[in-house]
Amino acid sequence: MLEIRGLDVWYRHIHALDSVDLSVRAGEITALIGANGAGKTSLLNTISGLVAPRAGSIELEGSALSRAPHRIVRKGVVHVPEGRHVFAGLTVQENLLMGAYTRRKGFAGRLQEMYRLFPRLEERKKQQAGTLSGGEQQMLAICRGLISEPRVLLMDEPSLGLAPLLVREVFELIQRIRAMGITVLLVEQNAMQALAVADHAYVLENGSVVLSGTGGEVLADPNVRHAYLGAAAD
Amino acid sequence: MGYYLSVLTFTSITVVAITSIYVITGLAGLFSLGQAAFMAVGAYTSGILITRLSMPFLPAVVFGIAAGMLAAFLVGIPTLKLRRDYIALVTFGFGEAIIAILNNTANVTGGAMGLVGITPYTTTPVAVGIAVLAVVLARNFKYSRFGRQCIAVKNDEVAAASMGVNVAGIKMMAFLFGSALTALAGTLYASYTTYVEPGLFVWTLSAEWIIIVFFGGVNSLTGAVVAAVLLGTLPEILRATAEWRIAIYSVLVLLIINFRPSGIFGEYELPLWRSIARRFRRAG
Amino acid sequence: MYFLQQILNGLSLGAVYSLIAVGFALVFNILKFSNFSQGGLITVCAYIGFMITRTFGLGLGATLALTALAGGVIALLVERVAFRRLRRKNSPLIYYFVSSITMGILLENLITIYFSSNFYAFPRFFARSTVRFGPFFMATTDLAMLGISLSSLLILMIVLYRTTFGTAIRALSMDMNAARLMGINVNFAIAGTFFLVGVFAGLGGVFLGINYTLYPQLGKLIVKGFVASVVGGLGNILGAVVGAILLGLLEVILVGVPGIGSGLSPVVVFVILLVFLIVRPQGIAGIIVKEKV
Amino acid sequence: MKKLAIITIVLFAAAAMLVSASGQREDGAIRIGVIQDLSGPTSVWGNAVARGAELAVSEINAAGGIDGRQVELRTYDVRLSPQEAITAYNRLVDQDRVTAIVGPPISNIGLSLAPVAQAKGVPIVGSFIDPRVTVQPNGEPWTNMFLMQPSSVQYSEIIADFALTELGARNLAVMYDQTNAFSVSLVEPFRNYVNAHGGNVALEVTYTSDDRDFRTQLSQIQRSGADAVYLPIYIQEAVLTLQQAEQVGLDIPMIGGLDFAPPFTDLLPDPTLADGIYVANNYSDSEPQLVDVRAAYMDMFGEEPINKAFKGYDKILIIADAIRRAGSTEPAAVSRAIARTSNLRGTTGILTISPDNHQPVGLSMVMYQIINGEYSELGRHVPESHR
Repeated sequence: MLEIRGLDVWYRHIHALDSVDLSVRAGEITALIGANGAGKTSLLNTISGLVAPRAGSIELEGSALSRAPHRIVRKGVVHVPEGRHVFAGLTVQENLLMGAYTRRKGFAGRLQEMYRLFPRLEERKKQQAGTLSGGEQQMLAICRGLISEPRVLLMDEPSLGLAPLLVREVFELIQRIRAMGITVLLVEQNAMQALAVADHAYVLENGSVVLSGTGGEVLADPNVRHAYLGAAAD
Repeated sequence: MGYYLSVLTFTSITVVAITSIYVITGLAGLFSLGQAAFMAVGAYTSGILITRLSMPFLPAVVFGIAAGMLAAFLVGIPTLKLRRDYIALVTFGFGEAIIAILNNTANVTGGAMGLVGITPYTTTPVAVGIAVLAVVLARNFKYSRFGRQCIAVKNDEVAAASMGVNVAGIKMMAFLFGSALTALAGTLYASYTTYVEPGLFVWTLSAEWIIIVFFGGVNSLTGAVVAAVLLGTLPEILRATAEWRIAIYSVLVLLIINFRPSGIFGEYELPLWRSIARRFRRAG
Repeated sequence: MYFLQQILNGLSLGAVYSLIAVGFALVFNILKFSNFSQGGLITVCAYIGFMITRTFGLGLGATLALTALAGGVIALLVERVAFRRLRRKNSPLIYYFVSSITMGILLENLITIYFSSNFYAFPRFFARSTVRFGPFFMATTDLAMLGISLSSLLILMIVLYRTTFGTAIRALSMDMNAARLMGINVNFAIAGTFFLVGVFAGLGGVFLGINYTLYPQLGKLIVKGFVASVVGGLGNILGAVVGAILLGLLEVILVGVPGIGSGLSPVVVFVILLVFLIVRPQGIAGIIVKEKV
Repeated sequence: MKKLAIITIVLFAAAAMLVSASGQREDGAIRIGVIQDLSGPTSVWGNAVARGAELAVSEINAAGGIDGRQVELRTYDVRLSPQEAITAYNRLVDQDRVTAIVGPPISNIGLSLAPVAQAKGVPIVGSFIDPRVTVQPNGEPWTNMFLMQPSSVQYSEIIADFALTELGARNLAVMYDQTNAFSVSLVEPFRNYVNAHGGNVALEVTYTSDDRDFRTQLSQIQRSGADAVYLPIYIQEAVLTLQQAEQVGLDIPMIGGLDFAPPFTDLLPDPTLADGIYVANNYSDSEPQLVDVRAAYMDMFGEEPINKAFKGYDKILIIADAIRRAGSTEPAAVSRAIARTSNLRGTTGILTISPDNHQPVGLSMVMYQIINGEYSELGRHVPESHR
C-alpha cells in the first residue's frame, strides 16, 4: 500500500533518517519501534508532508505521494500526531469537523458513528477540547483521524502518557481499526504491546532500519528483547 | 571633505546606537520599540546640562549615560518579567510618554521647538573613536560570561534558568548596558547637530535600528556594525534618486529578510575579533 | 450631560481604533506577530477609495465595497511578498515583524511618490454632518463608521465561529501543524485571513480618509490599534475591539482632566498600560472569552 | 555567507564611488541646491516647494538664464531629519558646489542648518517661520540664513492685530498642536501682542499630532466665552477642527493660519463649513503676476499650486536677483546680496530683507474671509507697529 524507498531526512545538520526503506501492506498493522530520537516521528512527519525529505520516494499504491499535507490527507493518508494535538480552544464537535475537513459530505452520519464508538465524546461535544482528560483527548485525536475515513492511518505513540487500563483500550481500538479495513502504521515506544498486535514490524535505530519482519519475528529477536523489552520483561 | 566627514560622523553615531540594539535584541532577545527614547534621554540630559549649566562635554556625557541607565532601570523592573510581546508594547508606550514629557516641559527642554545652541563638541574623531569603543565593549560583552548567559536566555528561558542563570538579572543587565550605549549615541548626536527636538526620537527610529540589525544578521555583531555602516550611508548613496530612495531601501531590506533571513552575515564574526576576545578571556 | 456626550465621543473614536485593532488581532491570531504593514495598507486603501470615487463618482456603499475588495487583494500580495517565504523557512517571529514594518514603510513611500504634492479629500457622502439624539449628537461619518465596523465585526464573528472555513482558521491559530494534518491548506487559509485583514483595512482606510483627509502618513494611527490589540489580549478579536473602545474613551476623558490634557495623556496611558499588564498579563480577553490567552 | 557579505560591500563601495564621481560641475551652469522633505510627514509641502522652484528655474532658463548662464537645480530629500539636512547641505556645498540653497518651510530643519551654514558659507533662503533660524541668541543674524515670509512673530502679530482691530475681539482663545514647532512658535508672540494691546487670551488648549478628536478642547473653548479663536494648526487638523466644531456647536469667529489657505476648503466635506473663518495668506489671487505663475504651474504639473509652491518660486527669484546684483556666483557675495534684497516683486508680495535680522521687512499678509465656501479678499493687513 505504502512503499518508502531510500528516504533521507535532515534537520539542518542532523541526519534524522538515513535511506530508510519500508513498506506498509494493505489491511495490516505495521509497527515501527525504536528508542527516543531513532527517527520514528520524523518518518511519520515525512509521510504526512510536515517534513520535506532530502532524497527518497514515498508511493501510495504505486503512484508517488504528493508533498503537500492537504493533498496527502485527500489521498486518504491521515496522521494522528504524538501528544494528541487536539485544538484546545475548539469544541469536541468542531475538532471532529476539522477532522472531516477534506470530506465534509456525509459528515453528520460519520459523526454519529464516532459518537457510537465513543459515547463519552458525545456527552462532551460542546465542551472545549482542552478541558478533556488525557485519555479523552487521545480518543478525540483518533476519532478526528478516523472521521475522514482514511485508507492509511499513521498513529504516533497513541498510548503515551495513558493509564494502563486506557492503554489496553487503545490497543483494542487499533485492532478494531484494522478490522474496519484501514491500514495502520503504528509508532510505539510500548514495543511489547505494539509487536503483539502488529502484522509486520520495523526497528529503527539512529535513523536507519536495523531489523524487520513479522511482529512475532521481531518480538523473538534477542537484540530487540534486550534493547526494548528488557525493562518490560523484568 | 566636510561632506564625507559629516556622513562619517552620523554613521559613527548610528553604529553606537546599533551596538546597543545588538546587545538588547541580538544577544538578549528583548525587543524594544522605544529604544529611541533612551537616545532622547541621553541627548536631552547632556544638551540641557551643556546649554543651561555650561557643563563641559565629558561630564555631560557621563550624566547623559547615567540618566539613560536610570530610565532603563525604572522601565526594566516591571517590564522584563512580562512576556516578550509585552516588552515591545511597554517600551513603545515608554517612548511615547518620554516624548510627551519633553513636549510638556518646554521651559526646560524647549518643547516642540527644540533645544538649540548645544555646543558642538562632537567632532568626527570623537564620534569615530566612541563608535570603535562601543563596538569593542559590545564584543567583550558578547564573549563574556554575561554574553553567553544572554544567548542562553534568548534561546530558552526555562532551560537557562534550570542551568542556574538568573534570567531576570541577565535581561536587566543587557537592557541597562544596551540603554547606556543608546544614551551615549544620544549625547553624541546632540553635540553634533547642536539641536534636538522630541519628534526626532519616535518609535519608527527604534524600528529602523531593529531593521538594520536584522539586515546584518541578528546573531552577528560584525553584521550589525557593517549593516549600520551600509544602511546608514545607503540613503546618502541613493540621494540622487530623491523620493524613490526610501522605497528602494525598503525593497532591499525585504529581499534580504526573505531570501536570507539570517541577515547578510548570519552568525559570522570577523576572525580577528574572536581571537582578540579569546586573548581577553585568557588575560581576564 | 457633558460626561455622556464625552462617552459618545469616546465611542466613536474607539470605533476608528477598533477597525485597526481587529486587523492586528486577526494576523496575530494566526501568525503570532504584530503586523505593522497594516498602516501602509490602510493608507493605500484610503487613496484607492479616493481614486475610485473620483474616477467613477460612486457613493459610499459602492466605494467601501470596491475598496474592501482592493484592500483584500493588496493584502494577499503583502502576505505573498513579505511573509510567505518566512513561513516556508520557519523563520523566528521577529523576522515577520521586521518584514511587516519594512513593508509598511514601502507602501507609505509608494503613496508619497505618487500623491505627495497636494492634499486630497473625499467628497461629502452625507447630507447632514451630525445626527442628534435629543441633547446628544454624533457625527454622521462616525455613526456610519460605528455601524459598519460593528456589522463587519459581526460578519467576521459569524465567519469565524459558524463556518467550516472560519473554524479552520481558528484551528490553525491554535496548532498549525495539527491543522495541516487535518488536510487544511494552510497557505490558503492564511491567504484567506490576510484577505479579511485587507477588507478591514479597506473599510478603515476609506473612513479614515473621509474623516481625516488624505495624506501619506494617514496610517500612523495604527499604533493606537497596536496598543488596543495588545491590551485586548494578543490575537483576540473581541478583546481587540473592547481594548480599542476603552482606549478611545480613556483618551477623550483624559483630555478633559485638568493638568493632564492631551499633552500628558501618553504618560497616563503608559502608566495604566504598565499596571494593567502587570496585574492582568493575559489582556482583557481573559474576562470575555475563555479561549486561548 | 562570506561571499554574500563581500558582494554586498563591494556593491555598496561601487555605488558610493559612482555617486561621488557624479559631482562634476557642468561648464557654465549656475547650480542651486534645494533641500526639501520629499518624503516623510511634511512631504506635501516639500514637494510643492521643489516644484515651485523648478517652475521658476525653467522660466529663468527659457528667458536666457542669469547673465546668460543657465541654472541647474540639485534637489535632495531630507525627510524631516536634521541629520539628513546637515549631510545634504554638506553635499550640496562640497560635492555639488552650489551657489545658494532653497530651504524648506520647516523651522526645525533651519535650526539645525544655521550653525553649519555659518561655518560653510553657502546661503539658504527658506520659509522657516521661527525667528531663531535667522537670528543668533546674541541678536546677530546668522550670516547665511534668510527668511522670505513673515516670521512667526510678524505673522502672529498681524493676525492678533487683525483680530483686535478688525474683528473687535477682546477675549481670545487659542488651540494649537503642542508637538508641532510651527504651531507652538505662533502662540507666544500672539499672546504677547494681544495682552499688550488691550486684549486678553482667555484660554489656550492643546492637542498632540496623534490626536484625532478635538471635541473636548472645542467644548472648552465654547464654554470659555471667548469672542474668537486663533488656530495656528496644520491642514489635516484644521479640517477635523471645523467638522468637529460644527458638531460641538462652536460658532465664534475663527482665525486660521496659513494652512487655511487654498486648497483648504476643497478638503472639507462641504466648503461652506468654513464660512466665517478668517485666513491670512501670503499672497492675493488677484495679483496679476500670480495668475501667470499659477497657469504655468498647472501646465507643468497638472495640478493647482498650493501656498508653498509660490514660496518655492519666490525663493528662486530672490536667489536669482541676488546673483544678478552680485555679478558673481560666489556664495559669500550672493549671501551679502541676498541680505540687501529690496523691493523685489515676488508672487507673495514685495520682498525686502532686513540686513539686521535677515527677515523680510514690512511684509503684509492678505486677509480673507470665507463666505459661502469661497475666499473673499479683505485686503492686506499691516499692524501700525510694522509700518
